[in-house]
Amino acid sequence: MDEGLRGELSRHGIFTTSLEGLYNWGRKNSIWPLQFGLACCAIEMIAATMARYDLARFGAEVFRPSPRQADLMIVAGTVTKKMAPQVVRLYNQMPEPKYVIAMGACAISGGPFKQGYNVLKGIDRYIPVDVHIPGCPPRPEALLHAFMTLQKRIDAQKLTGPSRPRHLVEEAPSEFPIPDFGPHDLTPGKNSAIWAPPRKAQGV
Amino acid sequence: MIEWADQIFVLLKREILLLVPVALQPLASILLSVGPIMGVFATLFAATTVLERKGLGRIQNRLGPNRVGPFGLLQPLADGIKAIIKEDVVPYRTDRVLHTLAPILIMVAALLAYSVLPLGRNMVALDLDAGVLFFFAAGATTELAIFMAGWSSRNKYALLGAMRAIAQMISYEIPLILSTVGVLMAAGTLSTTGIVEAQSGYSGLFPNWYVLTPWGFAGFFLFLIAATAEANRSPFDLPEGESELVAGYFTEYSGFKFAMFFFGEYLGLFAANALAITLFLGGWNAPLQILDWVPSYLWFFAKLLFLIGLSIWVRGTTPRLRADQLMNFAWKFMLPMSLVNILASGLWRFTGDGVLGWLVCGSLVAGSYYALGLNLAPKNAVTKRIYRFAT
Amino acid sequence: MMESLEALVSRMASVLPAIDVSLVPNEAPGGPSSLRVAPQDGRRAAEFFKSDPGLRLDYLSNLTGVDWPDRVTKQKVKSKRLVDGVEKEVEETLETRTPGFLEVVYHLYSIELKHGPLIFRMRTADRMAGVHLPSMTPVWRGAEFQEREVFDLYGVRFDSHPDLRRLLMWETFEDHPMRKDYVEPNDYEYEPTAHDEVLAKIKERDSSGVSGTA
Amino acid sequence: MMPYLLLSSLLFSAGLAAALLRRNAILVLVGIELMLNAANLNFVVFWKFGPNPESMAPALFVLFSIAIAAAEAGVGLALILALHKHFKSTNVDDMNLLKG
Amino acid sequence: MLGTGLIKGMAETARNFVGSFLEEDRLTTVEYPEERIPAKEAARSFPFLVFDGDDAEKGLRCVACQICEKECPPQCIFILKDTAKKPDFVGKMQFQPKVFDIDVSVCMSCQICVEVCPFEAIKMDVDFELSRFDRFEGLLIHKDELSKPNSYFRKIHPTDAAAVDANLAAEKAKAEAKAVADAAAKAKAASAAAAGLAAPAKPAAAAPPPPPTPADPILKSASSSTAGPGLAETGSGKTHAPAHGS
Amino acid sequence: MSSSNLQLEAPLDPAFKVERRTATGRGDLLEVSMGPQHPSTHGVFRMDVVLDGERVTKLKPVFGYLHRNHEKIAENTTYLGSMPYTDRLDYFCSLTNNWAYALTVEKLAGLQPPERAEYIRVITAEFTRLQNHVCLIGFLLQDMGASGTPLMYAFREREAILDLFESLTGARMMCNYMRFGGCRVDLPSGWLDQASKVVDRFPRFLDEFDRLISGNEILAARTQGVGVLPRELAVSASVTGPVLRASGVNYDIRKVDKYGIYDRFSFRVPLGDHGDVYDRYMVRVLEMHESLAILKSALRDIPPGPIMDPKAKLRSFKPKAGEAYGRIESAKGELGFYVISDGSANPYRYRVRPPSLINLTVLEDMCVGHTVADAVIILGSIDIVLGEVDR
Amino acid sequence: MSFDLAILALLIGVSAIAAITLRDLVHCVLCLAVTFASLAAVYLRLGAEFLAFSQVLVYVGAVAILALFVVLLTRTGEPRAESRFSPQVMIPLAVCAFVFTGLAAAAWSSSLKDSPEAVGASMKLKDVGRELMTSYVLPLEVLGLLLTAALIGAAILAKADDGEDDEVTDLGESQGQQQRPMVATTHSDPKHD
Repeated sequence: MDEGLRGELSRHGIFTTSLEGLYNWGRKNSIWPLQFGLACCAIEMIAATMARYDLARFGAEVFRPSPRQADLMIVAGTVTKKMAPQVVRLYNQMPEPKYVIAMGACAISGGPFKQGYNVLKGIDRYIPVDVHIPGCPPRPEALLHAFMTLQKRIDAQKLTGPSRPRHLVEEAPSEFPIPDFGPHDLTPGKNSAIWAPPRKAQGV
Repeated sequence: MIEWADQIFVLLKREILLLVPVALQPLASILLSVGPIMGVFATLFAATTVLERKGLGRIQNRLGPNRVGPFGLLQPLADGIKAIIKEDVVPYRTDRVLHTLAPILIMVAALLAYSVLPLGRNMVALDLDAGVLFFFAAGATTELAIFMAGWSSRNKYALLGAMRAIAQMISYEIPLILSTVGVLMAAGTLSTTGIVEAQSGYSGLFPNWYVLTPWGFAGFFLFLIAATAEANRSPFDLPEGESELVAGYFTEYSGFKFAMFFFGEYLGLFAANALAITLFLGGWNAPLQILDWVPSYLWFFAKLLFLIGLSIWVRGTTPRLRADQLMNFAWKFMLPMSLVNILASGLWRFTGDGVLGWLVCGSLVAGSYYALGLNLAPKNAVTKRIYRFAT
Repeated sequence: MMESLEALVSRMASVLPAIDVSLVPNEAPGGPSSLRVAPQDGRRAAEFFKSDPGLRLDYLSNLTGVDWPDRVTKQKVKSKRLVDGVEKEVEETLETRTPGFLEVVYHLYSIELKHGPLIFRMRTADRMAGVHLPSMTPVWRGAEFQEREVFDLYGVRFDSHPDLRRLLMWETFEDHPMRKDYVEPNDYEYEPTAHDEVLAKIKERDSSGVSGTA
Repeated sequence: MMPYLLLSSLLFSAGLAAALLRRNAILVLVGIELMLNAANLNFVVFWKFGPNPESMAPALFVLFSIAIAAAEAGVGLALILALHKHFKSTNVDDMNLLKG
Repeated sequence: MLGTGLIKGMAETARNFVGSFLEEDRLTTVEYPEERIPAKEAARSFPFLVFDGDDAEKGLRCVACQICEKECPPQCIFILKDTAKKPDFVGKMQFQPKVFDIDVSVCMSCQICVEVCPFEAIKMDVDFELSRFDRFEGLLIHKDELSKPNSYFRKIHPTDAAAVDANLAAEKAKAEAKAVADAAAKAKAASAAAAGLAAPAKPAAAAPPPPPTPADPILKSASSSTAGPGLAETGSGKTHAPAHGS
Repeated sequence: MSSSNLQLEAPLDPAFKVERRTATGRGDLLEVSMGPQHPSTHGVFRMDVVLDGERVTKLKPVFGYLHRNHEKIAENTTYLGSMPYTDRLDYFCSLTNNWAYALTVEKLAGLQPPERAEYIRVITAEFTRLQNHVCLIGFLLQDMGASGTPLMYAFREREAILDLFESLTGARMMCNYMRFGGCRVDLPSGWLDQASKVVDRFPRFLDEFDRLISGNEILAARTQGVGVLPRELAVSASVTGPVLRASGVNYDIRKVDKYGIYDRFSFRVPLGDHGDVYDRYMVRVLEMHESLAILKSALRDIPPGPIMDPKAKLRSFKPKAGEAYGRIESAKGELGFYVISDGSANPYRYRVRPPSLINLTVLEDMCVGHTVADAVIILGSIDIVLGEVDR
Repeated sequence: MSFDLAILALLIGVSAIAAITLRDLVHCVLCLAVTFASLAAVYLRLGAEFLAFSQVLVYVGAVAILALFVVLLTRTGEPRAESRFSPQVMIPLAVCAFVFTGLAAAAWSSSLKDSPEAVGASMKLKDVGRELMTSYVLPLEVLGLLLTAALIGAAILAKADDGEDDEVTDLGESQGQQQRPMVATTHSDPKHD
C-alpha cells in the first residue's frame, strides 16, 4: 500500500496498518528507558517523569533498573572516562532494538567540561547515538521533544532495504568494544568503526 | 434473576460441546474452559497494567499514559508488540534450560490455579473436592520457578532476589493457609464452589459473606496481606526491590520472557484476589438481594477489580519493608494472629452469630490485634520523638 | 575568640619543645594568615591543636593540596671579570632555580568553642621522591577521603594513612592531574569551535598521523 | 498393579543407591526422601488395589508419612547446615572424623 | 495502634486521586507538545545575534570584537573577523564577523557572553527544541541561523529589549547630536576662521548628558535590570497556567 | 596500589574505637558491587559491599565516576568563568554554590555586596534549601520503596520554587546568578509577591507530607534505630549539615559565622538526639519550617537599593595575591571554597570543600551490621550529590 | 498399562535417576522436585486427590525448596574436582540391584498381583477428616508434637552454631581483621578458609 492511499484511508478513519507499521508502532510507543542518570541532566530527566511534564503520557514511565529490560538509554550527564566503560557495558547489555539519547552538552561533546582530563568528549565515540539534545541541562520539555523526535525517527524507518534500522542489519554489531583504563587515558580513545569526525575542524 | 444471562457461557459451552464428536469431548471441554480463562485474564492483565499506570498517575497528580490509542488504552498492546520483537538475551554462563523454563513454569503454575476458581455460577473449570488445597499446591510451584529464574541467571542480584522471594513466600504461605482455615471450618468443605454456596443467601439486609463476621473480617485482611506478600506486591515487593536489588530475580530477563514474568506475577495476584473473593466475599454472590439479577460473573469481576484497585492504592502509598521486618511481621504478627483467628472462628460456631458471638469473637480478634501490634513495634523505636532547638 | 597567631606561635614554642612553626602572612583583605608546620612536627602540632583547652580545634574542615612547581628566576647580573687580561664589566643571566614543593593546607575550626579558622600548612621536601607528609586521619577522621584525594591528584603520600588509594581516578592511572605540570591526554579529535591550544593539539594529532580521522 | 509396584521398587532402589553412593550429604537426604516416597506409593497402590478400598487407613498413613518426611527433611537439612558450618563441606567423607 | 499511619497515608493518596479530577492543583501535568508552560521572560537557552532592520548582514550589531569568544567559559564561540568594515548603527566603521559559530553541543547557557558584550549584540534565545540526529552539522549554528531581528528579541524579552533599545537610542541620539555638534562646530570654526576671531565654541555643553558607557557591563546590567524584566509571560501556542504559577 | 599492610599508629582518636557491629560469618560472604549504575546510589556512586547473607560486613565507597575536573578547569579559567561551573557542583543547590564562591572571592578581593543583594542571597539560598530538602525526602522514600508518590509530591513543590528561580535568573537549575560583590540582575517586578505565595503555600505541602508518610509505621520501622551516627564520630569525621545536627551537635554555620546577614533573622536550629535515619529525616523537615520563617521575614524586610558593589568589575577581574577560605551552610553541610590568587586573572589554586564527600566518610561505620536495604537508605539520608562528591 | 501411566512412569524413573546422578546439586534437587510432582500425578490417577495435593504442597513447595536453600547456603565456591561417587561403587550397586530384584520378585509373587483396581474408590476428604479426628486422633496429636519438636530442633540446630561461630570470630582467627576499626584491605576474600 503506498503512502498516499494509506494517508487517504487514515483520513477517513479507517485503521489500516501493515506489518511494518505495526512493528514500528509497537516499538515507538513502548520505549522503556534505562534507569540511569549520570549528573545534572539526570535531575531534569527525573523532572521530566514527574507530574509537571509526565513522560508517562508517552508510555515511557517504566524506568527499568536492569538494562536487560530497557529499550532506551538516556545518557544524561557528563560521561567521565572512569564511567565510560560502564556506559558501554550497559549499552551492550541492552537487547536490540535499543536507542540512545545523548542528553545535554556533556553527553554530546563533553560540554563545558570537555577541557577536563577525566571527561569523555562525547559518548558517541563509543556507542551510536540516535538523538542529541543540546542544553546544559536541557529543559524537561526538551527531553520530551527529543523523545518525540526519536519516535518520529522510528516511525519513519523502513524495515527492509539499505536504510533499515541497525538492529535488522545482520552484520551490524549489537555490542561494542569496551575501552580499557590505560595509564594516562582510555584506550582506545574512540571506536573508529562507529565514530568518524569530519575531516577538518573549522578553521584548521 | 435472569437465568439465561447468568448462564450464557455455561450454556454456550454445552451447545458447542454437543457439536463435537464424543471422543473429542473431554479435550474440547478442557479447551473451552482454558481458552476463555486465558483470554479473559490476559485481557484483564493488559487492562490492569494500564489502569495501574493511570491510577498511580492520578494519585501522583499526573495523567499517566494517554497518548497511545484512545486514552492510552492501547498502551499494553504496544508494550506487548515491543516485548515480542525485542531481542531475547540469554547471557553467557546462564543455565540455559532453567533460564527458559522458569518463566514458562511461573505462568503455568499461575494459570493452574485458575482451574478451581469459580468465576460465576456453574463457571468453574474443575470442581475439585480439595479445590483450595489444589490452589495452594499450584501456588507453591511458583516458588520453584522463581528459584530457577534467580539461580539460572548467575547474577548476584538475581540470586539475592530469588532467595528473598522464596523466603518471603514460604513464610507467608503459612499465614495464608491458616487464615483460610476458619472459612474451611465454617463451610465444612475444601471445594471452592462449596464455599461459595455456603455464603449464598442473606440474613436480613446483609449477605452471608464470611467477611461480615469478626473472624472473617480479620481473616480477609490477613489473607489479603499474605496474598500481597505471595504476589510480591508493594509493600512486600522486596524481591524486586529496585532500590536495592535492581530488578530482583528477573534482572537478567529481557523481551518476551520478561513479559511472561510480568504476566505470571499479575496472574498470581489476580488468582489470590479471586480466592479471597471466593473465600470471604461470597464469590459470585450479589451483595444485596435486590441486585441478584445481575449476572454472577459480573459480580465476580467487579469484586476482583475492587481488590485490584485496592492493591494499586496501597502500592501508591506505602514504602517497602525490610527483609527482616517482613519476616518478623510474618512470624510475630501474621502467624499468631491467624492462629487466634482460627480460635475465634471456632468460638463463633458455639456462640452463634448473635450479639454474644460478636462480643466474644470481636473482642478476641481486636484484643489480640492490639497486643500483637504493640509487640511488633521495634524495641528502640519511639513513636513520638521530641526535637531540641538551638537558637 | 582565639588568641592571635603570633601569640599561638610563641605558646607552641614554649609548650612543645623544638617545634618548627612559623607564620605565613596572607595579603588578602578578608583572609587570616596561617601557620607553617614542619612535616616531622605535624602530628604533634595537630594533637596540640585538637587537645589544647584554649583551642579545642576538633573539626578539620578542609584539607587540600597546592602545587608549587620549580621556579626559575632569571636575573641579570653584572660582574667584573678579567677578559683578555682586561677587567671588564660583563653582563650575564643567572638562573636561580627554586625547587618546587607540594603543600597541604588544613583549615581547622572548633565545634565546641565555635571559633576558627586556624589554618596551618605543611610542605613536602620536593615534588619527586620526598612527597611524604604525616597523615592526619588518626587525629581527625574527616581527613580520610581528603587525604586520599590529595594523594590522587597531587601525589602526596600520607604516611600511616589507613587506606591510601586513589580516590577519584582509576587505580591504574599513573599521573597526578592537579599538578601544574600535568599534560592532559590529547583526545581532541574534533572541535567545531576550536581555540588556540586545542587547535594546536588537533593540528599536532592530524600531522602525527596517529589519529584515525578518515 | 504390577507397574506401580515396579515403579516403587525402582524409586526405592534409586533412593538407596543415592544414600549409599553419593558423597554429598544433601543427596543422601534426597535418597532417603526417594525411599520414603516409594513407600508412600506402595501404600496408595495397596489401598487402591487391595481388598479393602473403603478403609481410609492407608491414606492416613501416607498423610502421616508426608508430615514426618517434612519434619525429617527440616531437621536433616538443618543438621547439614550445622555440619557444613563446622566442616566447611557437605561431603560425608569429610565428616567421619571423630574430632570436633 | 498498628495501621493508623498507613490508613492516614492512604487517605492522603485518595484525596490526591480524587483531587486530580477536581482541582487544578492536584493535576499539575502540562501536556507538552500541545500545551506549554508559559515561558518566563528571563528564560534563556542559547545565544543568538541581534540585528537591526531587515537585513541580517547589514544590521548585525556584532563587531567581531571577540570578547565573548575569549570570555566564554566552555569556549564554544568561534569568530573570524572579516577584513572589510561596515558602518554600525551610529555610523562608525566597525569590523564584522565573517564566521560566527556557536557550538550548542558545548554551550552551557551561562549568559556570560551576553553580560560581557559591550555592543548589545548577543542575547539569549528561549528556543529549546533543538533535538538533532546529527551532532556535527546539526548542532553547530552558523551566523546566518544565529542572526535574528531585534523584533524577535523584543518579543521574547520585552523588558530587557526595551531597556536595550532605549540605551541604544540614547547613544545614537548622543552620537547624532555629537555629529551635529561636530558639524556645527566645524561650521562655526569655519565661520570663525572666516570671521577671523570668535568666542570659543562649547559643543560639549550643547550635547545631552552622557548615558552610561556601554563598555561597563556591570553598570549596564544593573541599569537594565532596575527596570527589571517583569513577569509578563510570553509564549506562543496554547498556554496553560500551571498550578504554581498563580 | 595495595595498602593492606599499613597499620594504624597509636594514639588513636577515641572515635575510632566506636564499636562496630560486626556481623558474624554465617556461610559465605557475598561481594556485591552496587553501582555505578544502580537505582539508589543517587547517580554514579559505587559501593563495594561485602555481604553476609543480607548483612553488610564491609562497605567501601568508590568515587570518581563523575570526577569532571572542576578544580582543574577553574584554575585555567577566569574568576568569573568558574561561576557557572559552581552551579554544576551540587546541581540541586546552584544558588548556594554561587554564594559560597562569591563569598570567598569577595573575601579575597575585599568586596562588600550591598544590603539588597544580601537579602536576595538569603532568600534564594533558603529557597534552595527548601527544594533540596524536599527532593531529598522524596528520594529517601523512593529508596525505601515508595512507588514514586512522595517523590512526585516533592517535585511538585520543587517545580514551584524552580519557577521562581527561572523568572529571576533565567534558568531552572543552573542559575549562575551571583557575582562578586552582588547579584547579576535585580528581582523582576512581581517576584516578591510570587515568592510570598510559594512560601505561604509551602506549609500545606509539609502537612500533607506529614499525613502521607511521617506517621507511617513502615517508615518508622525502616528508619528508627538505623544508621546511628554517634556524636563523637560525627565531629571527628568532619560531618556537617543536617547529618551532624541529627547527631545532636549544635553547629550551624549560619549561626556560627553569621555570614551575609543571617544575624538579622531569628531562627532555630533543630537538633536530633538519636542520630539515626529518622532523626536526619525529621531534622530536615524541621529545618524547612525554620527556612520558611527566615523567608517570611526576609521577603518582608527586603530594602530597595543597588545590587552590586560599585567597586566590582566583571571583566579583567584580578584580585591581589593572597588566599581566602569562605564557607556557608549549604543544604548538605559546610560548603567551602578555598582560593589562592597569584594576582593574575585566573585563580592559582581553587578548591571546593564538598560536604557530600566528607559526610560519606562515616558511611561504612553507619552501615556495617545493617542490611543492604538499610545501607541504601542510610546513603539516602546522608544526602549526597555526585557532582559535588566527585567534582 | 495405559499410555498416561507409561509417561508418568518414565518421567519418574528418568527424573529419579537424574536426581541421584547429576553433578550439579541444584539440578539434582530440581529433578527431585519433578519426581515428587509426577508422583503426585500418579496419586491423582489413583484417586487420592487429597494426597496428591498434599504431596505437591509439602514436597515440591517445602522440601525441595528447603533442599535448594541448603544447597545454596552450603555452596563452597567452585566444586572440588573429585568424583561424585564414593570410592567403592560396586558393592552398593550390587546391594541396590539385589534390593530391586528382591522387591520386584516379592511384588511378582504377591497374591494381590492381579487384583483389579477398585474403580470407585476415592478418598473423600470428609471421611479422611472424620477418621483423623476419631480413630486416629492420638497419632495426629503425636504427629503434631513431633512436628513442633522438629521445628524447634531445626531452629536450635541452625541457631546454636551461630554462637559457636561467634567464638571463632572473637578468637580473631579468620575474621579478626573485620573488627579492626579501619579495614585497610582493598580486596577481601569471600572464602575465609
